[in-house]
Amino acid sequence: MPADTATMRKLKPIVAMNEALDTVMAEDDDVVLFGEDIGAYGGVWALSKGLQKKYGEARVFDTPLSECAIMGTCAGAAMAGLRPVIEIMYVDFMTIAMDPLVNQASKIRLMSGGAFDLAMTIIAPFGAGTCEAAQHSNSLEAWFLNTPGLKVVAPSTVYDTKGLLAAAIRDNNPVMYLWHKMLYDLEEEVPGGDWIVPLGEAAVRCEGDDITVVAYSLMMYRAMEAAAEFDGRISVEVIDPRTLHPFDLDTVLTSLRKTGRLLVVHESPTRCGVGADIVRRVCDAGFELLRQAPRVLGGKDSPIPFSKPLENAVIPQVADIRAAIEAMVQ
Amino acid sequence: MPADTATMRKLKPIVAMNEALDTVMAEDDDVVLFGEDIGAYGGVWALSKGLQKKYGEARVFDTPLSECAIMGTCAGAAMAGLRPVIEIMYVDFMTIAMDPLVNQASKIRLMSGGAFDLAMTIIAPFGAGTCEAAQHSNSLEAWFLNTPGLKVVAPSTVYDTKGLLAAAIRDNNPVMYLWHKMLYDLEEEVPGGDWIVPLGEAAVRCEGDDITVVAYSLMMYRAMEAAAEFDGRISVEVIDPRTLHPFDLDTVLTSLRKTGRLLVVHESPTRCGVGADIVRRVCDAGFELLRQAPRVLGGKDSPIPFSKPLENAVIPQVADIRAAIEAMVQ
Amino acid sequence: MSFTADELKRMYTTMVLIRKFELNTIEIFAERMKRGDFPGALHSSEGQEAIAVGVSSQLRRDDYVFSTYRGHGHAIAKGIPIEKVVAEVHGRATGASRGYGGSMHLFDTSINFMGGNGIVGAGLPLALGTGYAAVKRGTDQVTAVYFGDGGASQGAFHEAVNMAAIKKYPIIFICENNLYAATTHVSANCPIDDIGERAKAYGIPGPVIDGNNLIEVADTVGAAVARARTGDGPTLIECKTWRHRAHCMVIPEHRPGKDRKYWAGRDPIDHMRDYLISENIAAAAAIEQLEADAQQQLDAAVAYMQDSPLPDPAEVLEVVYAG
Amino acid sequence: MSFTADELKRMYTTMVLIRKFELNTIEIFAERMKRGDFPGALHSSEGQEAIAVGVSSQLRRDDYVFSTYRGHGHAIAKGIPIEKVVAEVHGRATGASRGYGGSMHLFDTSINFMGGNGIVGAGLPLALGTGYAAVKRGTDQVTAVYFGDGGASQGAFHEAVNMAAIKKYPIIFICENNLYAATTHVSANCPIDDIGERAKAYGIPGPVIDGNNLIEVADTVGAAVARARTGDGPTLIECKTWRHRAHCMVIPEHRPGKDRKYWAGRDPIDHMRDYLISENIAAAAAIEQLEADAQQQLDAAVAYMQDSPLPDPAEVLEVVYAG
Ligand SMILES: Cc1ncc(C[n+]2csc(CCOP(=O)(O)OP(=O)(O)O)c2C)c(N)n1
Ligand SMILES: Cc1ncc(C[n+]2csc(CCOP(=O)(O)OP(=O)(O)O)c2C)c(N)n1
Ligand SMILES: [Mg+2]
Ligand SMILES: [Mg+2]
Repeated sequence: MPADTATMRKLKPIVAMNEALDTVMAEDDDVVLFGEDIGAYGGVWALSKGLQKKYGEARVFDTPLSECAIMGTCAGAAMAGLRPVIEIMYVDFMTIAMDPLVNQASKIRLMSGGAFDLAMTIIAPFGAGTCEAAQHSNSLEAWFLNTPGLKVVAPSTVYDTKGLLAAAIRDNNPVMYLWHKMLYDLEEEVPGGDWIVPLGEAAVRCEGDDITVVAYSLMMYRAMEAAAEFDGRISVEVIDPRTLHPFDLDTVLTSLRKTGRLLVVHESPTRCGVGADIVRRVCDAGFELLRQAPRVLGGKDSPIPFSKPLENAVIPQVADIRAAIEAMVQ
Repeated sequence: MPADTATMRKLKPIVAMNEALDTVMAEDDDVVLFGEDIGAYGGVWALSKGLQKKYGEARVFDTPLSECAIMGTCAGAAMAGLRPVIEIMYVDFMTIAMDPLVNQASKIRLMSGGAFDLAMTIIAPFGAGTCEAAQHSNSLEAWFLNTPGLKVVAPSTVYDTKGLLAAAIRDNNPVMYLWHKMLYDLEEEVPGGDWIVPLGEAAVRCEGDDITVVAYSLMMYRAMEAAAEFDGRISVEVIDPRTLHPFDLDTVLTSLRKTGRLLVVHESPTRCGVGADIVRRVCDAGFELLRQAPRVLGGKDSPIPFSKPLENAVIPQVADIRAAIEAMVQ
Repeated sequence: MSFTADELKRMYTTMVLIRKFELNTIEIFAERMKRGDFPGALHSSEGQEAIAVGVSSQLRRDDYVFSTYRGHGHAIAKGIPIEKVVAEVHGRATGASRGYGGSMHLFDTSINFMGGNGIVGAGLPLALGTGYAAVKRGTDQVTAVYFGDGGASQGAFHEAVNMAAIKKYPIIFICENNLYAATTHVSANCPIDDIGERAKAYGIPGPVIDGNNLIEVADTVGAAVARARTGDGPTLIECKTWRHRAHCMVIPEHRPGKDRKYWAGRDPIDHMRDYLISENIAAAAAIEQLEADAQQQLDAAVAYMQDSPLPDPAEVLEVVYAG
Repeated sequence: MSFTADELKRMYTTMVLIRKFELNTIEIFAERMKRGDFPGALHSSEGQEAIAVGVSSQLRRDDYVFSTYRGHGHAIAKGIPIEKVVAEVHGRATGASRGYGGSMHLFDTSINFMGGNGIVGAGLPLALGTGYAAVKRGTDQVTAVYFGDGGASQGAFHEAVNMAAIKKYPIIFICENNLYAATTHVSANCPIDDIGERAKAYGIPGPVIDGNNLIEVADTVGAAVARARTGDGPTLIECKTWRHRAHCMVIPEHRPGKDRKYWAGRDPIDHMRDYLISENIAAAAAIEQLEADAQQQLDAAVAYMQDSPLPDPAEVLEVVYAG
């Protein structure tokens, strides 16, 4: 049933993902879901809660603790025409699944001359802020963006979390679907029913005239918080790309026509990161729109340390974003 | 013995690497070398030719066909205070060794509060042009640059190939040393003796006033070729960063003070690539120097196809570079 | 396994066709290399034809196969038309992968030939996916996946065989143990005598057989396929064999002469020829005719390749992403 | 293995100290979580103390140890001062890793404790490096590396044990099989009864023992260490055990009650207490004294932690790269 704004309710991101899975699994028997602890237990994040009971062990099941095998099963099943969805418990563990994703899934279509569609979705939480230290706090989206053949999604709002997952699973390409652990307890009002948020469409989260801040996932909320703190003194437009590839450049350029100032904020490492690429695209397509130097406020050049004050120091905080905006808008 | 310009000789890159290894192994017993076919056979690229005979099986040896184990051995040996050097036969196979490199080697120093130096060097050939198709032609430097804790080197000339490897092995951090397969048969005049090229120093390959072209490894030669074709009509300055991290931004900014125009050329994928990051740095540190939009000519958004015309189409060719320069300089 | 005379002759012809294909391809590649025109990597399967043909003799058209970079024989035996194989290794638009894959990446969806693989051991985890798909759909399709003695040292081998055993997926893991991984002897990749022995670590059968004996390969694979089709799970089969040449064209021969002499007397095609004659299945003349047929097929395929265009670069970016 | 009474008592005290440490840490973490202040992940080793203490009893100060994210016991038993362990898990600058590592990343170069690891199975390939280094330098140091029943499903397990066996590296692979990987029973990770059985796939010994029996652990590890020191290569030891709690603090208990009841009667500390008494090594009163000593050590360590500063964020970027 379609989105029903008459029946608004509060929802958390993981429940939104679970609902999206339920919807697509109900309408398409080719959609299957597996990963570590995904079966009877329902996933350590509760992603698959109730789904094995509803769709059976043939479609929702546990795997051994073998990320390479999980990704390989996913890619092979996609080659066989299924529409597999897997959970990688933390995106950090993708280090073990890079070959079946990068050398296989992202390339098999091209290597076969276009004979295969690999319709597969990898769901993985990312990001720091939970004091889980250097091996459970990473943000690897730049690796995936630098890998031709993959699409990359990073939702922020609960509404997008549900709508983008539905779109990702229906897409005929390998999609990395990345959600942020710090948004786990977020609760937002959403309609009843189902909806889709198409890949490749940015959202303007708040309109402003002085500066364009591009931020996704958790950092979108931090950017909004920073923007609010100026109450009017500086008018900030916050753009949430929502999908990192394909990337909606037009919405950013349209905003820059107003503001002439660009700040990109993300938590993943700055070097060869998402912000660098947005700066490259903007320079390429709209250099004349830039009234001053575009800036990137990204993660520091450091693995994520454990202790809270150290962890905070390497990831953009609201105050850092506010300071960056202030430095750009005199 | 130091570099001796009295005894110039022709040298190929792989021999230059072999000489650098020989030199550092002779002076430091902690330097060890291993990998697939690296022992008695001398390496499929001839990297270790003669070295097992000279330094013994304890320091130069074969491993099983297990990249994860090879990288793990390398990181663990570095933790034990050795200075291991490994060969990954093609950088493409790093997909299997990402965990011991990224979650272990690049982070152990930080996770231990600085208790360990991991002095290790990974030598891997990269790049397309040999019709080896999608799994033997990749350029993954952007992944490594996006990983805090790693240094990344990509030599072009035979002189640098030797001098940078000596510097990389002596460095106290994990260093990805990436050489291009298309330079395998390159022969250049170099001095006798030994020398070091410090990490983090760019080289101006040819001076010019109209445009600054930043290109490394194979693309440096293609950029030089393109520059030469203008014979004077357009005056091109070609800068070879040689080390991608640490990156010598000053040399690029100095050049831009003259030219005001920036073109970065590389073969690895454009999205979140090296060029995007150089554009970000230049905008950040020298936006006012840019007379027009900086451009990146990088690899296309495609895995590397097999057949020659297809392969050429996704990698910058000399004509593409020339056209990009012409489009920028009217 | 009881084969009809025609079947045996057809299998012999296919082995010969593979052998002739490898020889012809090396010739063409060598010529181009002399001209300084590097045509890509080439890994000959000469000497291992009995495995490819024996395995394929037990598979249906809709059974899945994952191959390696040494997979020309696997592809031809499973049924990719020879002209499409020839066209692909020479980068033509009419090739099995339209020129996008090359020697290491032959695909044919019409017979579920799921591709070669340039990454050692990487086919095994992919095989889990088609194995699972067959179970999920309730078909009785099986999946065969090839790998080498070196491939058994990859973590992917362990993860894949382990998961297949746990899930009882219908997969035949075929280890072509030709005693060398590039220049490295198997003893430097495996500390025990037989890779098949490792099947015990997963509680599945692990027969170790003569990979140069077509009938023995067919019998062993036939039993494994029957097990798999009826839901009894995977089998690991180690086929001892020998490649006639060094690892690939750019690596010189380095293997001890005595090994080479030993195996020279164990060529799988010679063995099959003797078998056909001794069992009165075909006389020498008839066998020569089969060999001539193979030559004719190859000649036609090479001509087809030579008349075929190179792929159009303008199309590349349309191939990368699915609509 | 013959231990002196003092050694046995010291080992008992260490087991108790580990137990008390885990309980105390959970308490402090739970409090902070109530306040909405998430202190990070915490994986308790309660119930597995006999393995950590038994293994360490056979190691020298200069032997290497690679641990896991469930490694508090490994660290304390190898000899990281308790106050540095307490300080680290609570993120203080005085911690074993100066607050940079936390519970999953305890390091101490002075005793070659090479760190916990947040990546399942990732310690095994690292152990190859210290194993190799000892051989290369001609020392007789051994390396012990811990992993779980789930860890045995990682490709890294296969690559590491295989290479260690081929090279005869002095490594003891210690599998703490507590029957569950997060919420998944070992039968869903391993299709055979004993993970130790897999040692045969590498031609090395693979004893399967009661991991809750300190003496049995010590004896088995002692034999493996002796083998390793004399150049006879690695051993894979499977220790059957049970963790008292669910995987980590945020995962509710889900394991069947009957299993829990069964193992409740097999606590390693109870077992050791009974042993000390039945063998007349220590009377009940003396044992209470040992437990009081452990409590005192812990209390002092907690006080030390509470007086310790948090690390200075200004220093982070100086730590990332070595000079
Ligand atoms: C992961 C990976 N590592 C290394 C290589 C380079 N390489 C290609 S084939 C080969 C040897 C493989 O030996 P084996 O598995 O025995 O197969 P064979 O070549 O003998 O058929 C190597 C090292 C590769 N392609 N992939
Ligand atoms: C490569 C990897 N995959 C998944 C995880 C998440 N995870 C942490 S511990 C664990 C279970 C490990 O079980 P086991 O190896 O039996 O050790 P135990 O926790 O029982 O001590 C999982 C799935 C991880 N940390 N690393
Ligand atoms: Mg082989
Ligand atoms: Mg366990």
